[in-house]
Amino acid sequence: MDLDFSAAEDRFREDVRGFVQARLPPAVRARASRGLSPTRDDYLSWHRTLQERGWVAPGWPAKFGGCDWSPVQLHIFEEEMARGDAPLPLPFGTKMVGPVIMEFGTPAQQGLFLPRILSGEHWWCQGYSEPGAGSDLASLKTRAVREGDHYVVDGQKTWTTLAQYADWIFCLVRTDPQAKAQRGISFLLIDMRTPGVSVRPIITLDGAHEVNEVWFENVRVPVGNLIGTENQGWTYAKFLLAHERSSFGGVGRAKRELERLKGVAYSERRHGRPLLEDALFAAKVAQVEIDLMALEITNLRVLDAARAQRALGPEVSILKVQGSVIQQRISELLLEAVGPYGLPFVPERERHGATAEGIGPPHAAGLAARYCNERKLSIFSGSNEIQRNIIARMMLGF
Amino acid sequence: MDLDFSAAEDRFREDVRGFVQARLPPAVRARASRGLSPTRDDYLSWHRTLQERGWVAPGWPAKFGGCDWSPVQLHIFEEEMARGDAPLPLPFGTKMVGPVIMEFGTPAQQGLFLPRILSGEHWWCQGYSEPGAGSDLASLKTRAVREGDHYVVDGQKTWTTLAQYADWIFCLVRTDPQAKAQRGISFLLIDMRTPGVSVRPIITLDGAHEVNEVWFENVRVPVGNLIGTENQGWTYAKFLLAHERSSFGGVGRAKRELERLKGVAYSERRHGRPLLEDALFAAKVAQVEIDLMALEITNLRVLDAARAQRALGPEVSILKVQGSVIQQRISELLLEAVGPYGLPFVPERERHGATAEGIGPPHAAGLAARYCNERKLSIFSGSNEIQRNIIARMMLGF
Amino acid sequence: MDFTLSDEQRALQDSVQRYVSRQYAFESRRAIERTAAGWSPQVWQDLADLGVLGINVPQEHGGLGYGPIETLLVMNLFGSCLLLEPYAASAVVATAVLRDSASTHLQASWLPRLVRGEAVATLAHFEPTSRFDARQVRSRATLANGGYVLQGQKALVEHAAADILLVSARIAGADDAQEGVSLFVVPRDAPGLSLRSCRTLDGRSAADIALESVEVPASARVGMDGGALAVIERSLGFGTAALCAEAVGAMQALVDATVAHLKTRQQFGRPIGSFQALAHRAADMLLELEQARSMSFLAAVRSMGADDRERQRALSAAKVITNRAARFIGQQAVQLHGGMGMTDELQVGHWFKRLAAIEMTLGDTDTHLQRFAALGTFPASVRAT
Amino acid sequence: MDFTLSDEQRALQDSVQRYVSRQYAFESRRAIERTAAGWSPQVWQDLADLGVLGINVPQEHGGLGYGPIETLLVMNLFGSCLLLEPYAASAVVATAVLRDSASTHLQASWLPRLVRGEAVATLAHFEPTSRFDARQVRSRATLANGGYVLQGQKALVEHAAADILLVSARIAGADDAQEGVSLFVVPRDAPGLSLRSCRTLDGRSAADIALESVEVPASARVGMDGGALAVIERSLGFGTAALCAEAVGAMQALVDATVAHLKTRQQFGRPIGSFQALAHRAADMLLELEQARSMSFLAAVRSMGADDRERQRALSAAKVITNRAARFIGQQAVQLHGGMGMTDELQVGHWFKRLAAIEMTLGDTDTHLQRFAALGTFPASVRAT
Repeated sequence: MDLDFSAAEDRFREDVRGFVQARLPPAVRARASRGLSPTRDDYLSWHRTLQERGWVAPGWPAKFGGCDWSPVQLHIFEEEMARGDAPLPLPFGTKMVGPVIMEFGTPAQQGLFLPRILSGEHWWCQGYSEPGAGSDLASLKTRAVREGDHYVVDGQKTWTTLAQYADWIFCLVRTDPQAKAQRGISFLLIDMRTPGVSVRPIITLDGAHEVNEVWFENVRVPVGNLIGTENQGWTYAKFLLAHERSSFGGVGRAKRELERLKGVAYSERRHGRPLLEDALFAAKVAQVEIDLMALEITNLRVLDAARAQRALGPEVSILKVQGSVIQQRISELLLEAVGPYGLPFVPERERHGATAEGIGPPHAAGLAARYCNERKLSIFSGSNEIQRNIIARMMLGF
Repeated sequence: MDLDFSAAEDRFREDVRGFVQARLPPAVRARASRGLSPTRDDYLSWHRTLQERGWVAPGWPAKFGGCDWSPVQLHIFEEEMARGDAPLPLPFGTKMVGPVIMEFGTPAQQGLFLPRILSGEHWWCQGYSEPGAGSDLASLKTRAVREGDHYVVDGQKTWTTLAQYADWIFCLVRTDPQAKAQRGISFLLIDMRTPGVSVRPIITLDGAHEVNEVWFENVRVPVGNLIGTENQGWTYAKFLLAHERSSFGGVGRAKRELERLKGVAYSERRHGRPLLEDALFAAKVAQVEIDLMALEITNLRVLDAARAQRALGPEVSILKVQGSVIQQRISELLLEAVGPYGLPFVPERERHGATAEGIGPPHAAGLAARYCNERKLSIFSGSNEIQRNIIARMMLGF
Repeated sequence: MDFTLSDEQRALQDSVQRYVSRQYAFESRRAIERTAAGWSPQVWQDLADLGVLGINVPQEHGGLGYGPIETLLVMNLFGSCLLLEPYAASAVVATAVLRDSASTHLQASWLPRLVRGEAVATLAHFEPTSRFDARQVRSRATLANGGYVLQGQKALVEHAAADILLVSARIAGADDAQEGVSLFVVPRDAPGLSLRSCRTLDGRSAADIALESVEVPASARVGMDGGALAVIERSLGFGTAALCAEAVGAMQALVDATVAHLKTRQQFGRPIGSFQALAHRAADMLLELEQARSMSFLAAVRSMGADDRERQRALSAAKVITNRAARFIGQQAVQLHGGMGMTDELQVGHWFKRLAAIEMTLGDTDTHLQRFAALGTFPASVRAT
Repeated sequence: MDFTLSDEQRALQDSVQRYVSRQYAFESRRAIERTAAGWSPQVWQDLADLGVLGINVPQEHGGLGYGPIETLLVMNLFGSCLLLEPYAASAVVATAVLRDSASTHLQASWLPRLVRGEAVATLAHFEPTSRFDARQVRSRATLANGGYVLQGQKALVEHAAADILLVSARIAGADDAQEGVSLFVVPRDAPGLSLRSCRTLDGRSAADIALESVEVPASARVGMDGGALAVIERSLGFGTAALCAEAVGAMQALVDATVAHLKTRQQFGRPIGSFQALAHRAADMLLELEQARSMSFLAAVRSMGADDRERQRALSAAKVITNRAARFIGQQAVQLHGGMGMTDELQVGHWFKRLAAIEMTLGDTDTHLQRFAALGTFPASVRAT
């Protein structure tokens, strides 16, 4: 048993850290340190920078353009990206549809799509959830009817993250309306520019436009865009879910936010002393820091086990629950730290162009929006209630 | 809206307080202040003292020997009893079987039993739970078969509080084995001295003998001891449940324990200062005191509503949940307050006779046992999970 | 001990209930929120016509001469409809300040106009460095030409677009001394007074205020020179009680919305309320709500009390319970609504945000928990010795 | 980064596992608990024969020369079987003290005997007023006749029936000074040393000790005169790590027992584990257990570390997580077992009580939370300036 990183891993971490420091544009870093989400251009320009270094999808096999990195290396990579305020590459291409195409796609699909994920030419989004089917994917209703060389798709997806920027969407669609539940579902790749595809923004309670509805009306999709076999989509979806979860704990990001919390609580004053030295507040910060230490080790244990078993088990549900709780807790404490100056509220889209931060200390700007936004962490990608169902069923045998 | 007690209620409180101060034997008070449960003799002698004053069952109608007090008076009475470290009269006679006999008993039953509850001649215990039926009373198995003028009872009850002292037990028994669930159950009064009744102690994790198994083997019970109609026992059981709950919150007792907690935390030292002045500990004590303030007002609201509707609603489940959580919290904090001296552990039966308290400060003696014992509060009389079911079903309509 | 309402109280409740359910549905509120001002003078006038702006004003000044209980009843309703108009700021806190300490002349000039809805008042007391400590006053008032000159900064003044600001400033003493604070009626357009406004999390507006040599006449002083902190603290207590009542209204609305959602939303072929973990969560929401409701009663009753210690303990206790319930119910309502709870489209998120704002207003949980502990009684055993 | 065990470690784990499952079933344990001594010298001898008493002893003194990882493995098992014998007190803490600071002569006299099970040692360091603060030492050691005379009191010494006590006493300095504490090997039957023993919540024994002019020779001193606090603190750190590992074993046993109960116990016609609220509670128990398991690894590894600050932070963090998990899992296991969980008859209550005792041993949650915070890093932004 050894909980330290190897010398090689330490050197690797230095490499990544140096790369981020040297190459991340100051404007991108500045936006992140103001608590703003990356813009579309931030994502794309950083994507290209990573691509130059070959680090867009380092978890992929080398033969598809990845780096064959170990789970621990991927962990270090993501931690250093978060630490350096760099935008994390969006998972939809690299961690979701990419692995599915590698495992189940035709050589033609692999040749078409994988290089364009790496180059950034294709921005992907995910078409899983539907208005009537949040955590219950098996009840989805979007239909795809075969007509000659095409599927004709009708229906609606929702909670589609950043669909407004996406070039392609991968969808679960119902190809056999007679079949029950998970059977009769297919996995389809759809060009967002196809006639009949429309995107409608969903504004979330923090005023952000991050998710969307995607509507399909008589959308003609070439049968060549079907992944694998018709009606077997559930198999590919499950495969994808297992791959998606490798960074579920959000440890790197939480560490960065904890550091931010300490900075804010150190500069805020209560009765003339740093809030970080107030006994009650210090205890709350200490508690979440300790919880995060435990989560990090559990995360490393899961990665260590995955190295042996070549697959992630249901323990990732523990990471998901605990990771979301810790991140939400940090966002609560950040808001508590600034006291009444948590009240001023400027939606993120208005802050991007602004030269000043409105009223209150600059470190307070955006904390209320962040707090609101992070409520999603326990809802999306399988709510914490669903995760507890999984833990109870898969790990305890209920 | 008026949250203050009336002048008459304040005078009444003074009366009760003065009575307890004047009449409670110092030895009984001393045992209580050492955290010991009342002995059998403590219960009986205090019962007789209350009886002299006519206060054994003050909630009963005057015609049966009660005082016709209002719910608020009963609340004040119980609070002052707890405050003065007096043993609370056990509920099995006065609050459980008594009201059932008043409402559903024959004049003969009323004449026989009610005066003997008041005099203390009959110590009652409750035969509801069975080994296979904790919260699920409808599945009970103890049988009573009619043979001439008798029922012959066979079966087993469990968690029977202080059955070792009891003269009589009221039981739910199955009289129609064909009937489903709640139907086919009857309400029977059984003399504990009847041949075939045996009591076996259950030692709880704190080492106390407080609950028992009661076994019935060919026990012949005169049919005159049946309450109401055969197979209608469920009706009487529900009536009883509604009456039992009037002091579910345990506010008076919790206030007394909170006072004890403050005393202990004031005399314990941490870094040379009273523990009660340590920021973290003070905040925990403040939080539970605040929770208790809220519970007390909610309790008074429930009593106020009961005065209008002449019945307690499902809100008592809120009192039960919150009351048990608060009492358990206080018992946790008491144990935390004494630090390592929470470890020494002398079962209560050994402490009763002892002249000294073993090692550690006297105020620490018994706190670990108390902490263990109070885990029962969220389990017995309908676990907190069952109470949440009731709240969800009755108050929210699930 | 009596929790029933008088006929008059019921009538007041009914009339306001009728008004807000007709005129302040969610879509109407959205329209008001989207205006530049962010509040509706028309609604304010309607509230004046209903008499509710005069709840805390004596009859001699045209008010109803009611008090905290009636305030609680209307704040419940305003919490439920998420009223944007500055009721607590003007008709509770600022009104109480004027009523309880202003000169007869100032009362006669302003209270009737507040009651009739012709003017809106707000207290400008907290400062950028005061966090939640009402004693921190660094702004200074200097005597000059028979009047005062004010210098300093005020922070996050609610509805600073009010017609008059009640501005506190120190004539003497250290920054956190109990004595030495005076209070002045200052018109919003007074020379030297400038605002930096913003919208807050809950769609309302607030402003940081700079006072640069703002001149006020001696007649504008409210109460004794240097002795204003007591009445300010007491009036903020009325505001705290009102806030607790508003939170109860918002929490009740969230519990209702969540229970309705759990009963109708289907997943895995059944209403999601049939999943026990979710039903129990709803039960816990109700439990928290009822504790907060109890404490809102206590806060209202005790806010009138003469014993400062008992009054402050009750108000702090109520705010602690309210804040905790607000966070739990707000978060769980969003959680149990799933993705829909995250959207701006549903009222759920707006109640959530108002409750989060209430947590940050007039003292957060730690502040009140520590105040309560500091005011705590020592155990009887210690008191006796 | 590697969580796998070596073949040697697995072999050790297997042999102890086989022993306790054969010899330390619940009924055997009950029988041992009921004896007057409350522990079994036979079991102790068996553990010696298995070699586990030598885990923390170098090979030159007859031990295995292992360390905290192997200690963790056996403590997991001892937590699961609720071992009453004083393994952590003697074979971890006292052994570490002797190993790391005693003279060659003392090591050679005692370590081989501890390994062979011929003697049991325990550290008598904490005092009635020290609560959880290891620096509080009021007992005094005075030089006399070339030796020392000890005077003072020791509190709640675990297994004070040990053959030798390692007694700390101050030769100089204020009651809480870091310097000035010396440590001595004292036979339990030394004149002037008297015990007041008691059973503890978990069925073990402890004693308060009075030292009345206890004379010890200079050769009985362990380590540098006046410099013992560092090795004591470090050894207590090994004890803390061992305690965390023991708790994990007990919690795993409780999770297993609870899950089994939920699957078999029927109510309302179905296994109660099919009620979602209970299944989710079990999921939360597992979640807490896994966090505690992670921290027990960290505690074991870091307890050997050279950097005091990092070592203490890791140990405090581990104890905080362990204490919280111990309380939650202990309480919920009793709760989910219903009435049966309240009985002395089931092992559930005994695990619950041992976990409660662990919470109170070597620092409660607040103590470690505050120590962790006090050792905390300031934010990078502050460090940089």
